[in-house]
Amino acid sequence: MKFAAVRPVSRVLARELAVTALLLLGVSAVVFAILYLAPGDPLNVLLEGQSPRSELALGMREALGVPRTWYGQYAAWFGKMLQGNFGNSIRTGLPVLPELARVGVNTLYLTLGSLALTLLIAVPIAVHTAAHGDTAGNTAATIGAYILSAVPVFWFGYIVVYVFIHKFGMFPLISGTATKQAQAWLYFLVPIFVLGTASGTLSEVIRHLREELSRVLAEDYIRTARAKGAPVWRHAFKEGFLIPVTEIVSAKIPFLLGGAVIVEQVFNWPGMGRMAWQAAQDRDYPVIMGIALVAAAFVRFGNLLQRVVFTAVNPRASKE
Amino acid sequence: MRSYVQGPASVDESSQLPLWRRAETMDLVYVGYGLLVVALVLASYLLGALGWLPHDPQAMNVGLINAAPFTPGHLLGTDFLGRDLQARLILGIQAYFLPGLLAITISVVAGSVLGILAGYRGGWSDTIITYFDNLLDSFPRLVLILLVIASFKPDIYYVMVVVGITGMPVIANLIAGKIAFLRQTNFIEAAHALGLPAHTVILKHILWFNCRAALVIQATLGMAEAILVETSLSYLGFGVQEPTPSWGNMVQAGANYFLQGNFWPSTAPALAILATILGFQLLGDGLNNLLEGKRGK
Amino acid sequence: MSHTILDVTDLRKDYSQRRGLIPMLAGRERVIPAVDGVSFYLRENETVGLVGESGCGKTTIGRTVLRLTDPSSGRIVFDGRDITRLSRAELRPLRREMQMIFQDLDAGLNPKMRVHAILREALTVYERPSDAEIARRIRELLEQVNLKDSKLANFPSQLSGGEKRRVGIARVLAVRPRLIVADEPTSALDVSIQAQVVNLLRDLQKHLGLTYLFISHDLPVVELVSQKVAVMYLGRIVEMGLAESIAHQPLHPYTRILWSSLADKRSTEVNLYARSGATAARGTWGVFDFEQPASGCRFAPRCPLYQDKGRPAVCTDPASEPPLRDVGKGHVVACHFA
Amino acid sequence: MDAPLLAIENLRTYFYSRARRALIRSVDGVSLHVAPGETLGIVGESGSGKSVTALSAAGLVSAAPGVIGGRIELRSRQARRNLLDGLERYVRVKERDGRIMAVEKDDRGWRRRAETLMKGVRGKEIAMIFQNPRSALNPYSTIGAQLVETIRLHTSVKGEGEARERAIQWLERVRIDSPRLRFDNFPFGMSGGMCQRAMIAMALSAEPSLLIADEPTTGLDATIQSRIVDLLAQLKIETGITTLLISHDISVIQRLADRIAVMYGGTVVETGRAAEVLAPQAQLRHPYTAALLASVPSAEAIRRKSYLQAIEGEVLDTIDVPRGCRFYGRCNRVTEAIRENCASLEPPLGEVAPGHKVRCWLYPASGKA
Repeated sequence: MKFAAVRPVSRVLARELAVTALLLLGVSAVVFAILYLAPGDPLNVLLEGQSPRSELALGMREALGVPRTWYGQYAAWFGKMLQGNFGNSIRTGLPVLPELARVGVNTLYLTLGSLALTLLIAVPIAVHTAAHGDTAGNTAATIGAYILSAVPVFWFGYIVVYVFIHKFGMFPLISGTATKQAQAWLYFLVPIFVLGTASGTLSEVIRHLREELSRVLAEDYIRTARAKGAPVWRHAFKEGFLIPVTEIVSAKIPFLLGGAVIVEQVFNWPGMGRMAWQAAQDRDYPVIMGIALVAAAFVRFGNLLQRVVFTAVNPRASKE
Repeated sequence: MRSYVQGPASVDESSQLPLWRRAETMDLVYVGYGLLVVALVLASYLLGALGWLPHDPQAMNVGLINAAPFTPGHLLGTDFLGRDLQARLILGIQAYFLPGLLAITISVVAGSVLGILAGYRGGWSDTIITYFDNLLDSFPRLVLILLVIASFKPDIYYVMVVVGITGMPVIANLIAGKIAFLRQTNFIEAAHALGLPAHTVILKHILWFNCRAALVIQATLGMAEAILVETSLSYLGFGVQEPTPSWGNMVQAGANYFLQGNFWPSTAPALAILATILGFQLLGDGLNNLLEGKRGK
Repeated sequence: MSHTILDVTDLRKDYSQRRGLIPMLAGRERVIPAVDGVSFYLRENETVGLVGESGCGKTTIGRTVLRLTDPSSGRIVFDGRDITRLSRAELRPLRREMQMIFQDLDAGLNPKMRVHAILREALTVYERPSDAEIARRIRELLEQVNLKDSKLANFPSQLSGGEKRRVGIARVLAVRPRLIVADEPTSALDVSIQAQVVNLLRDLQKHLGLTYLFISHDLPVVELVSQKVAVMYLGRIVEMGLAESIAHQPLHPYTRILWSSLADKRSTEVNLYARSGATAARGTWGVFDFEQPASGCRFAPRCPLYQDKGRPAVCTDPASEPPLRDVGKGHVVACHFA
Repeated sequence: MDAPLLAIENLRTYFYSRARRALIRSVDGVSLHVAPGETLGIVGESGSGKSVTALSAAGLVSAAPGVIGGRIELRSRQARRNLLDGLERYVRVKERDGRIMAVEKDDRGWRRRAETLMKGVRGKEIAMIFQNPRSALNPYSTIGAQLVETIRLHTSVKGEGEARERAIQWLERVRIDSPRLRFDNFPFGMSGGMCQRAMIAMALSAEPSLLIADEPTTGLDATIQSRIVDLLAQLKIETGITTLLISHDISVIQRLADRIAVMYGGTVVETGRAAEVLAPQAQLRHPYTAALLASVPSAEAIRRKSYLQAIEGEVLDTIDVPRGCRFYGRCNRVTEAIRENCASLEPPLGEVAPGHKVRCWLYPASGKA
């Protein structure tokens, strides 16, 4: 009997995977469109693996097998990507994908860490407000979160850096050669702290959780739970907590990735965001294209996870 | 202790209390602060556009660099070149004001069209628009902007087009949601049954009567987004370039002196950003609670 | 006998369950027949009641005959004119003659508009009357639905249920319809208000010569207001005839169950001991799966007659779903044993 | 009469309308008694306060200010206490001319106090079923799991497997077919009637002393309604459970209740034995009860196609509660002799016959009080 429920879930999962694939195809099309429309023919550069300033004549391009129609170019470009060839960086000449893999780990650490921190702060405030209504304490906390969320990340970073210099007498910037000091671990926590509190996500996470939880707590079935003397949280957990948390986490990933660009810049953090900034400076589009694709894939992956949780938790999702 | 006091019993139900008397105090504080910020931004924008500034924003006073606020003659102090911060802050609004309006216009207009297609037409259009929204939501906004900057050119109006387009899904979802709600109460069907033409239903009943408040709220929140993007880009060096002031590049320029203990030249624009974004966000949320009913209900 | 104003023949309405882009592209869509071959007609100034449980398709019929949703097949003739395939534009002038009262009290009442504006809009859909004329008509409408002047300045949220219903009716009357589909017009109202609305609807019929398709699950009210009653079960009419005969000489087992459940509830006896044995014998009602209707008679799975007769094969024979048979005096029934 | 299992005395539950800056007097001085083993039916229209009375008794009122006065005395074998004990310490009311004009309540303090009073009572001694069973059951949990939870919380059965068997027995007792299969079903995909059966099973599986059934048939189809009423009637015989039954549907009350309380505008206007209150020839009846009974189409009215006897006017708005009789504005039996009283003084609930009380100036018994 219990196993009968497994089959539809796997079917829903297959469906979600297909949707993800379709959206990733769409993502590639958007990136392609931007490159195709951009001046300076970046697409041909990608396809040839040459810099635009190379003296190749048009005829030579054809000899090299670069297609001329847009769909031909898309197919060629997409085919190369499927083989893991995202092109070479114009600035360094290194292949893009291995570079991204190298720095991507740092960004992953930064975003996931700050996400955890955001939840750590937001969840208690949201739960308290939803459960007890507005009190002086949680109103103050909510306003604090609003203000913190409006603080410009870059300036907030400087404040933290300043505090560090004066408090610990050290410069918490990571510049590849991190000094071996006693508080070295702090180096890694500071950017997470900044991104987790001041990226504008905090107030939104609080608001979303609070709204959803309040809504669920007002549902008929929670009243039933109270009427039968059962703990309310046990009944409200799935719809009022688990689902909204995964929803908001999935929805906030792109914002955190965007915020990472700035935080990595402030702290000289060797991640994808800093790489994106450098690439935009140098108009190094193979790199920035790769970053956009990887970031979008990351977002879709987060979304996929959210759908999986939703499907696993919600008995209706597997039947609809 | 909370008290609940019977007001003068109103036999005539049409004499509803005015909005501001029914509202919760916090919401009024939010909206009040938000409106103050909007008024200040608007006034400052006009001052900047007309060139009525307390000082020449480019005039350097090498003898008075990084001056603290309330220095005689410079109410908000000066920056590292001795330029008047107050004048530069006011002028800095030029950097985001019109581009922000452009972004809002794009997302509100195009988002409304998509929302109506999805909610009102339903069927195929709904499915496709949902996918389109998901697609746009896949890109971190700043990364997409950097891609556009790298491929095209670092122009704030290009950037704001991207901001506008990526802001469409929120509006589209909102309007589709409103339409779904009206459908649920058979409102739209009843309007058709009466014989009202589609354009009356869409423009008058859906957009004007039932979505205008929500659209104003979203536009307000959109402005906060636009400011965030513009200041971030200026900070990163892709936006407005020195010597033209923008709040973002002012923070960046002051940063070098920040670590030496000269907080003010960097902090003044940062506080301006903070106060303004907070103002737009609180205005949006406060209006939402006032006009669209309290959260959760 | 007055002439036929609405004639519906073999009406079908399938709902397809849309399940996203992928099944759409793959062409896999589930189709659920909400209305499955229904025929009936309405004479001018008459009321036909349509009864059945929720989900039986009675509301869909109401919406389809007014072309608020497109029929999958069949024919709808309004006042001698085939409206089955008319386009939206061709339909518009006819709309004013056929109107609908929705179950939802808020239907058609824009929450952001005052009552006055709502009525004014309804009056100006098809005509451009002068302001004086509008004022006169609004007064007339208020009088017709027995609503106080002072309510004109109210928003719908400030009205009670009964007042909302009256405004809804006034809004419909504003275009001077001839046929009104009343979909559960009283079910959202309190008992004491229901009676007011029923009386009002009957008054309006008398004075304005209206024709009603009266959709309801409230059997006594349907019996009271209708000349004819059609009983629906899972998208089909299973019995139709004069209100008295449906109520007092029901032939279809389903109709009998419907009326007996009413009688059960109405009985003043409180003798529970006598009742308990009988209740157990009646057994429970299964849920019906819409996607896979039973083969043969669709009521068989719940039919007491089918059980009593020892499950005759004819009831579940896929080739023979019982058709509506005329048993005299315009009474039709779809059962092998009626 | 036995000592009541539940005695509600002068209960007041108010809410607050922010939009109109006014107190909503939902339950305004209600007294009710439920004797062990009997079914008390409360009938009334929307806004009469019948459901709020029930929710107050179960301590489930969530909006503010909520319960502000009265006693709710529970006298079951396991628990004997006033569920509103000490309420007055958390509430202050300001009256003018005998009318509450302002309420101050320490809601959080009272909530904490009420929860301790309710410990071991809610769900265990007082179980409840609601209308719209499909939304009242947890959609994220199977029927079986929800039953097992109740059983393990409130009965001596603590083991998982044992509780499961007990749950299946209960599903059988409420006549759900193939209970073993249904055990693993989610409420989604089950019919409303089936969900209500599961709901009833869940409430009774705690073996409570009192069952509060709040509109148990509302939102169900007519045929299903009648099955649910049958089931409740039968369970009453089988378990002898004391029931507080709330419904707007007189026919449901008629079938199940031993005694009836008719509510209007936040007060009880008539109470007595069901047979007496609803008897077709009853003379000493509240005009509202009489009108309510008359507004349901009778067989006679249908045959003659006559007009229904509607109660004119709108259901009382419990914000604008009149000074005199709450039904005065809609009453068709006001005589000149009592008009003045009706308009200015609220009639007391006077005994017109043994055990039969009516709140109306028409009856001399009321005049004496």
